[in-house]
Amino acid sequence: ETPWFPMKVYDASSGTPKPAEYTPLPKAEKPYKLCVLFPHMKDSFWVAVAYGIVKQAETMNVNMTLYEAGGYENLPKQLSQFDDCMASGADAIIVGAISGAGLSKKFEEAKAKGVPVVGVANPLPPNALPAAIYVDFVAMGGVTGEGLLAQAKPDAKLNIVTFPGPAGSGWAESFNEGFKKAVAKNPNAKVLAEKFGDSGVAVQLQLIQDALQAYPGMNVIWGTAPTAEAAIGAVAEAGRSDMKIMSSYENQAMLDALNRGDVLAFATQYPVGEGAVSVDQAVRLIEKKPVMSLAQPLASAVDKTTVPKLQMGLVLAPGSWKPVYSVKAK
Amino acid sequence: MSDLELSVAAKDTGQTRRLPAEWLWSAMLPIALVVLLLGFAAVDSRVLSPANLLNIAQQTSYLALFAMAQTVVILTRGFDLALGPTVSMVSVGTALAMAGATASGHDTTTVLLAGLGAGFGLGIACGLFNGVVIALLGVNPFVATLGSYNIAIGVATTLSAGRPVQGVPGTFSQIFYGGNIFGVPAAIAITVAIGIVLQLMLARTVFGRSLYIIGTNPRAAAVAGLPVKRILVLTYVLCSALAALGAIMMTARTGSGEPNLGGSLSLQAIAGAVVGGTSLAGGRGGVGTAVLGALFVTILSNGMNLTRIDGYVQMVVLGAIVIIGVLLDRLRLERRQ
Amino acid sequence: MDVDIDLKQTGPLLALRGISKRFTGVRALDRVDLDVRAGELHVLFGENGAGKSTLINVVSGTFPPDEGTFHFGGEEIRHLTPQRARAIGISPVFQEFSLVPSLTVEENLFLGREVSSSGVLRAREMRKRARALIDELGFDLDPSQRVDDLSRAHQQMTEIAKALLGRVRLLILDEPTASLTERETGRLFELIARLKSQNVGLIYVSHRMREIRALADRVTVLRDGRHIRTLNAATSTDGELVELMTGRKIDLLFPTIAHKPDKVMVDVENLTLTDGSVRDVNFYAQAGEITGIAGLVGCGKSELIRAIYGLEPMASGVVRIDGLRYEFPTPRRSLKHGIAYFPANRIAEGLALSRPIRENASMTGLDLPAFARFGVLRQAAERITIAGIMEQLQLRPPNIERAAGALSGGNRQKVMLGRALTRELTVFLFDEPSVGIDVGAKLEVYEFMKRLVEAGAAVIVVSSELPEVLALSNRLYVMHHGRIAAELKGAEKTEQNVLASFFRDHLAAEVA
Amino acid sequence: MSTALTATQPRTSTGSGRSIAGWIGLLPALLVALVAGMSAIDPQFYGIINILNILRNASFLAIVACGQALVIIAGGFDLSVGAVVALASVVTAKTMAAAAVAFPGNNALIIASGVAAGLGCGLLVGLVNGFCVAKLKVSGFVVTLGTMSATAGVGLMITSGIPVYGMPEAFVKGFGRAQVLGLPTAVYLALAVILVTMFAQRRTLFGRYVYAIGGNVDAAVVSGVSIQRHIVGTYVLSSVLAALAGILLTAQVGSGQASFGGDRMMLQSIAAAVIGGVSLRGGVGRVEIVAISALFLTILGNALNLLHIDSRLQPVFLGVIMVAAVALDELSRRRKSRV
Ligand SMILES: Nc1ncnc2c1ncn2[C@@H]1O[C@H](COP(=O)(O)OP(=O)(O)OP(=O)(O)O)[C@@H](O)[C@H]1O
Ligand SMILES: Nc1ncnc2c1ncn2[C@@H]1O[C@H](COP(=O)(O)OP(=O)(O)OP(=O)(O)O)[C@@H](O)[C@H]1O
Ligand SMILES: [Mg+2]
Ligand SMILES: [Mg+2]
Repeated sequence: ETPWFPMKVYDASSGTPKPAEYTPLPKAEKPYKLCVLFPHMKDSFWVAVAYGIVKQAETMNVNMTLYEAGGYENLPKQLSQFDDCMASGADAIIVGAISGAGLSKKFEEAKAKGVPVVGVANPLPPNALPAAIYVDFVAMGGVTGEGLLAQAKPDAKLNIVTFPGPAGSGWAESFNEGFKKAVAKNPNAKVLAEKFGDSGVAVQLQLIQDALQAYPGMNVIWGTAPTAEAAIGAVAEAGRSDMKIMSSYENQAMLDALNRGDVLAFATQYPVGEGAVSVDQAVRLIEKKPVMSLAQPLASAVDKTTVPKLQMGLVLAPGSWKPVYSVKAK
Repeated sequence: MSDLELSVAAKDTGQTRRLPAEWLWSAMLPIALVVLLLGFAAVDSRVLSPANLLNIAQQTSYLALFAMAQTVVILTRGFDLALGPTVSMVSVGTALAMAGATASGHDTTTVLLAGLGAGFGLGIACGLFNGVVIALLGVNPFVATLGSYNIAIGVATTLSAGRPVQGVPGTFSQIFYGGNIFGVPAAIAITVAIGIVLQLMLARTVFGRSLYIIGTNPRAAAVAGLPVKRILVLTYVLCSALAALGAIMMTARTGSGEPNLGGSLSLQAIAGAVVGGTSLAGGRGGVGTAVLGALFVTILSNGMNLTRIDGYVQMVVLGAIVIIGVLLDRLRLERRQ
Repeated sequence: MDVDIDLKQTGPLLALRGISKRFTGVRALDRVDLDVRAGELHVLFGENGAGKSTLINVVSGTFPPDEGTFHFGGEEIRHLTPQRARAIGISPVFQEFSLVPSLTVEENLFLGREVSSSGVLRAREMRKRARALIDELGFDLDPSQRVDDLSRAHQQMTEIAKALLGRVRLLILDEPTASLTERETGRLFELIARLKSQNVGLIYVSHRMREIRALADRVTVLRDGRHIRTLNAATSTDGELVELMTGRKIDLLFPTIAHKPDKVMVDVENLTLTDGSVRDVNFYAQAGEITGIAGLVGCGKSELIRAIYGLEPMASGVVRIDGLRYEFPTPRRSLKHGIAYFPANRIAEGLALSRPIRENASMTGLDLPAFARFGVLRQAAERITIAGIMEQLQLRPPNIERAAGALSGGNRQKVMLGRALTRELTVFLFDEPSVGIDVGAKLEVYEFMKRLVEAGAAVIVVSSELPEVLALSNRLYVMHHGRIAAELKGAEKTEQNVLASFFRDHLAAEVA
Repeated sequence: MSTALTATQPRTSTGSGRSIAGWIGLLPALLVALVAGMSAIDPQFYGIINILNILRNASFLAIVACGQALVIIAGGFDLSVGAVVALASVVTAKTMAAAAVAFPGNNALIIASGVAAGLGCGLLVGLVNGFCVAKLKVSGFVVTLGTMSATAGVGLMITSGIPVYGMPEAFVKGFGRAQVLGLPTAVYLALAVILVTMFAQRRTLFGRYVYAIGGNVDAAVVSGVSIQRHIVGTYVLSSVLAALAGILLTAQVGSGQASFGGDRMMLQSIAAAVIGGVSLRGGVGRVEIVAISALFLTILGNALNLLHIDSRLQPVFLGVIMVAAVALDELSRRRKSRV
């Protein structure tokens, strides 16, 4: 197994991101109790974050309990789980927020009670928490846009339809915004339409099939990982070998597809690393040690040329790993 | 099948004398609740800590409010699938109105009134739509509220552009979330107050009486001269208005307007009502069943969270318990004769 | 007990001994004995709730008895199921129909006994057999019609035909004539005679003395779930039967009503309904008299009064109430105008069965200050008022907090009647007021009407039971084909004349 | 002609209540109008690929809706279909992946075991639903609400939500994405399901009893129909058909996904049934109209996309059109209504 640390991040504590290396503490002083909240555990992205958290918790010898809310539509459930975490006497809480804005009152309550909270993977309003690690989703969307422009011939016409994900989820909108901003730099690139929809393969497939009909000129499909996964088959069936497919985030299917040449590129934010860092940030907060208050992984677009250099250990959990919902300290 | 259920219910009114064993049966669900709570406490004593009990009460208050809203329409043999999206829409609308009012420099009272007005306005509009389509056009409640479900989702995401709406003033949250009445947190106080008002309404007013009669036999109600259509429209408006109140409370809790706030609330609220003993065949249920059901669901998931049961296992357990809960309720009804 | 001794060599077709059946809280049957011979029509007679239907359900395998023995054709039968009962030749015609409304007549006839080969229906054969059966019975039934499109009378015919499909040794008829008029009743009686001659045993339940007189060989009287006596019909009198049944003496079946016709309360001019069931009807009803409406099944008599109350859409015509034109009637407005309607179908249109009697009785008065102020119920006042009304109507048991569904048929009717006393009313529309209620309860309903007219109300009675309308009404309209065929008063008001106006038209049509 | 007899003739002769239009409703007409309108507006609509896509997607929905319709006709409700679609998908994929390791190259065996496992899941969930409804007499709504949660939980437990790969290419290319005589395999399967269900509804004891039970349970009981067996039957069929749809989706997409189905599939299948004239009170409904309604809903979604309607506003259109369609249908039927 490749060592994760030191991990390259931006230190955005001061507002302007500066390149830095993140190195965690070797051990926690006591077996603290960490409570972790996820929006869900229904895709390999969150499994990867969980993997990072579990491994780091084991390494640092802290207790960890993880709750998932069952999906992005369950903000009320995450709010309740946050309360349950506080009621169960956690020393710190790590949150993959369904909605950063939606949890802000909870953050204030935790602060009032002196329970440190760390944000992981999902964006938060500025200075909402004493520590967090997440990429700027708008920036990450931008990375994929730039990746696309870099891959395309300068004079080639790019007719893009975006499939950002579920409307109202926040992250889909942010990805989409960043992507559109980036591609707007090239006058040859045009966004024909934005098709929001649940990020399941079945729903995305139907959207793509319809888009293939509605926008015959479309030659770039940009969207969620399930979008790309669904697009591969639909595009092959429609005989559109000229179609470029890009995904705004990573999963095992994207990696395989990239290796097969079915997708052009995908973006990654190193979710395993994010999980691991969040545990260290939580421990530092508990122990009142200096902490990087906003770490941002270096989001990058992964394509055929960069994939050999990719530090896989920070991107995906091993295929054999099963999610674990709690860790007991020794 | 519904008639069987009704005739079962029919036999037990007017029964006054009860043996201790029968009393036990009639208190089935509350007893199951206590047992559940003690069971969880045996695994983790913190379940019974005052902090957690308050926590449970607070969590229950939201779900209970929504379950009460559903109960009102379920009493008339309907249900409201659009409740969840209505909550999302109201949340966004309230937040947008308040942000807008703040931006144009109004004072706090005006801002709050603008928010409440927008929230209840949207909620009541949604209820009117449901009521008119169901009562006057004769569309069945499933299709009608599935229609408004879609419409409300569309409106919520379009208004908010899919992002949380910021700019909810602090006072709003302080009143509807942070506030308390004699030390009771606002959410609990509001729900208790609404529960009492609703209970009085169901038991003591012509409107409440009409709901039960319409749910039991709509044709007889019409022949007896009750204004069935008008009452049905009012019922859906009341349901959506309660949903709007819940949405406003939850918006205060989150501090932002959330286009996804109500996601899966519709089914949860129906489940809460039904687990508590409200009959989908109409005419049976009330504030008590809604609160009981909401408590049951909340205690179950709180207990499983505190005793660290895995997320997916929780789903399986929840499914099994819902069935068992309703099975017990049926046995109880059969016993009570 | 004096069950008379069976003199025939062969034992009875059906022999029940010591049958008990308990429902939660009630003992519906208490050690009942019953013998039915082949070729005999055996009447079960008793008040509402005496246990007649329960006994029939036991015989037809729907309810297992709690105790007692059951012999059929000399064999002891245990664990009877509906299927088994049909297989051995026991065919019930239930009081509450056992028809599926969304299926056709033919599908209902064969329900549970479809002709099929390995799960696939043989439709043609069933169609043929259904036709043959209906023709043989002489009913005007179309096998391909959906049951919920049929009138109640046709549903009753379907139910009877269903029972006669296949081999029948014991036919059970639970109030089969409750919704039939003279003509169908006549057909049914012919059929019964034919079956008796074929040595089929019959159990027959009815509250109509005339039928019992006409048909019965023996009568078994039940009271409170107990067997009181089995008598030979030929040697017993009506008075005797009624006394055995109720435990008290009832002399008169119909009260003498002093009609004092006053001003015209209901005046209908050229009324036509959108569905065409009533066409160009002119009629009026005066305060202080009972106006009767008789007619064959489907002639539109119910629709006429339902339209006045606001339950059937009108196409044209004028209705005047107390001299003022009444347009666009709805039930609510009708009540405000002082018009009350008592539906024939008390279960479907009358009562909310699982709600208390109190709520059922006060349902029509909730808009009055006596029951509610500013939408808030005055529960104490309600309780006192309804308890008073129900006491006046002698509700049994007198507890107004019981569910209406727990009452017997007659008492349900009393709850309906109680509504009339909750508010000021001037016009009373009764649709089949005595359907399914026992002799004692009928008398009470008639007494109720008598009090109403004598207090100056206008009462309109629609009934398929000819003796009833003849005896009660001051003036009687006969309807036919949605039109008024005759108006009979005083001495013209005879059964002969009514039947004549039914059939005169028939003859005329046949000639044409 | 003797008019005398009409005195006792059943009442419907007067109203047009159950005329042809009343019987099949307005839906086919609406469907034709939609297709005609779309074809006039956008030639892409009747492009062959678009038609194939529509037919395939409608097939998935129609298969699930057929089962759902049977349950509703018998007086029940099946909320668990979406979860079963998902569970069958992941179980099929897992089984095939495992079988592919155990018996490399033996495609027939691998596919057969996967399909059997997937359908087996459906059977199991259906039996649990049927048992709880028929034997324990818990209301169908609640039972399937419970099994929906439990089934979805099991599906996620098995996979952690991560797509399952490793199915043989033959299953995906030769079945899921294959076309026979120019039509996707799913369309043939859906047609077969619809035809068989139509036959069952009209010509078999099972179909007849399903109507009878939904129409009037008490009547069915006293007529000697065994209620429990047939109720269990409807739930089993519904779950097995949902599993079939799950397997077809899996074959088409090429991976087992716990995200298939969900609330969406459940709501859509009930909507298809109800819009297709199945009464939620039971006893009424024809599966061919349900299939038309599934097609209608699918085309509606496709049309909104082809018309370039903002995807955030699409639900608004969908909701309004759905309600309007049913309201029109209702008003056209209302002639003979009373009260
Ligand atoms: N399914 C049931 N559950 C509980 N009690 C019942 C049930 N069926 C009948 N009873 C009760 O049993 C008693 C006998 O009822 P039954 O229907 O046999 O009367 P009946 O003689 O047929 O009366 P009617 O003349 O009104 O038809 C009544 O007190 C009735 O309330
Ligand atoms: N399909 C039906 N379902 C339920 N109740 C029905 C049905 N058809 C008729 N009824 C009710 O049963 C009662 C008897 O009605 P039926 O159709 O036999 O005609 P009727 O009332 O005798 O006809 P009319 O009074 O027009 O001569 C009526 O009160 C009617 O409302
Ligand atoms: Mg009876
Ligand atoms: Mg009549």
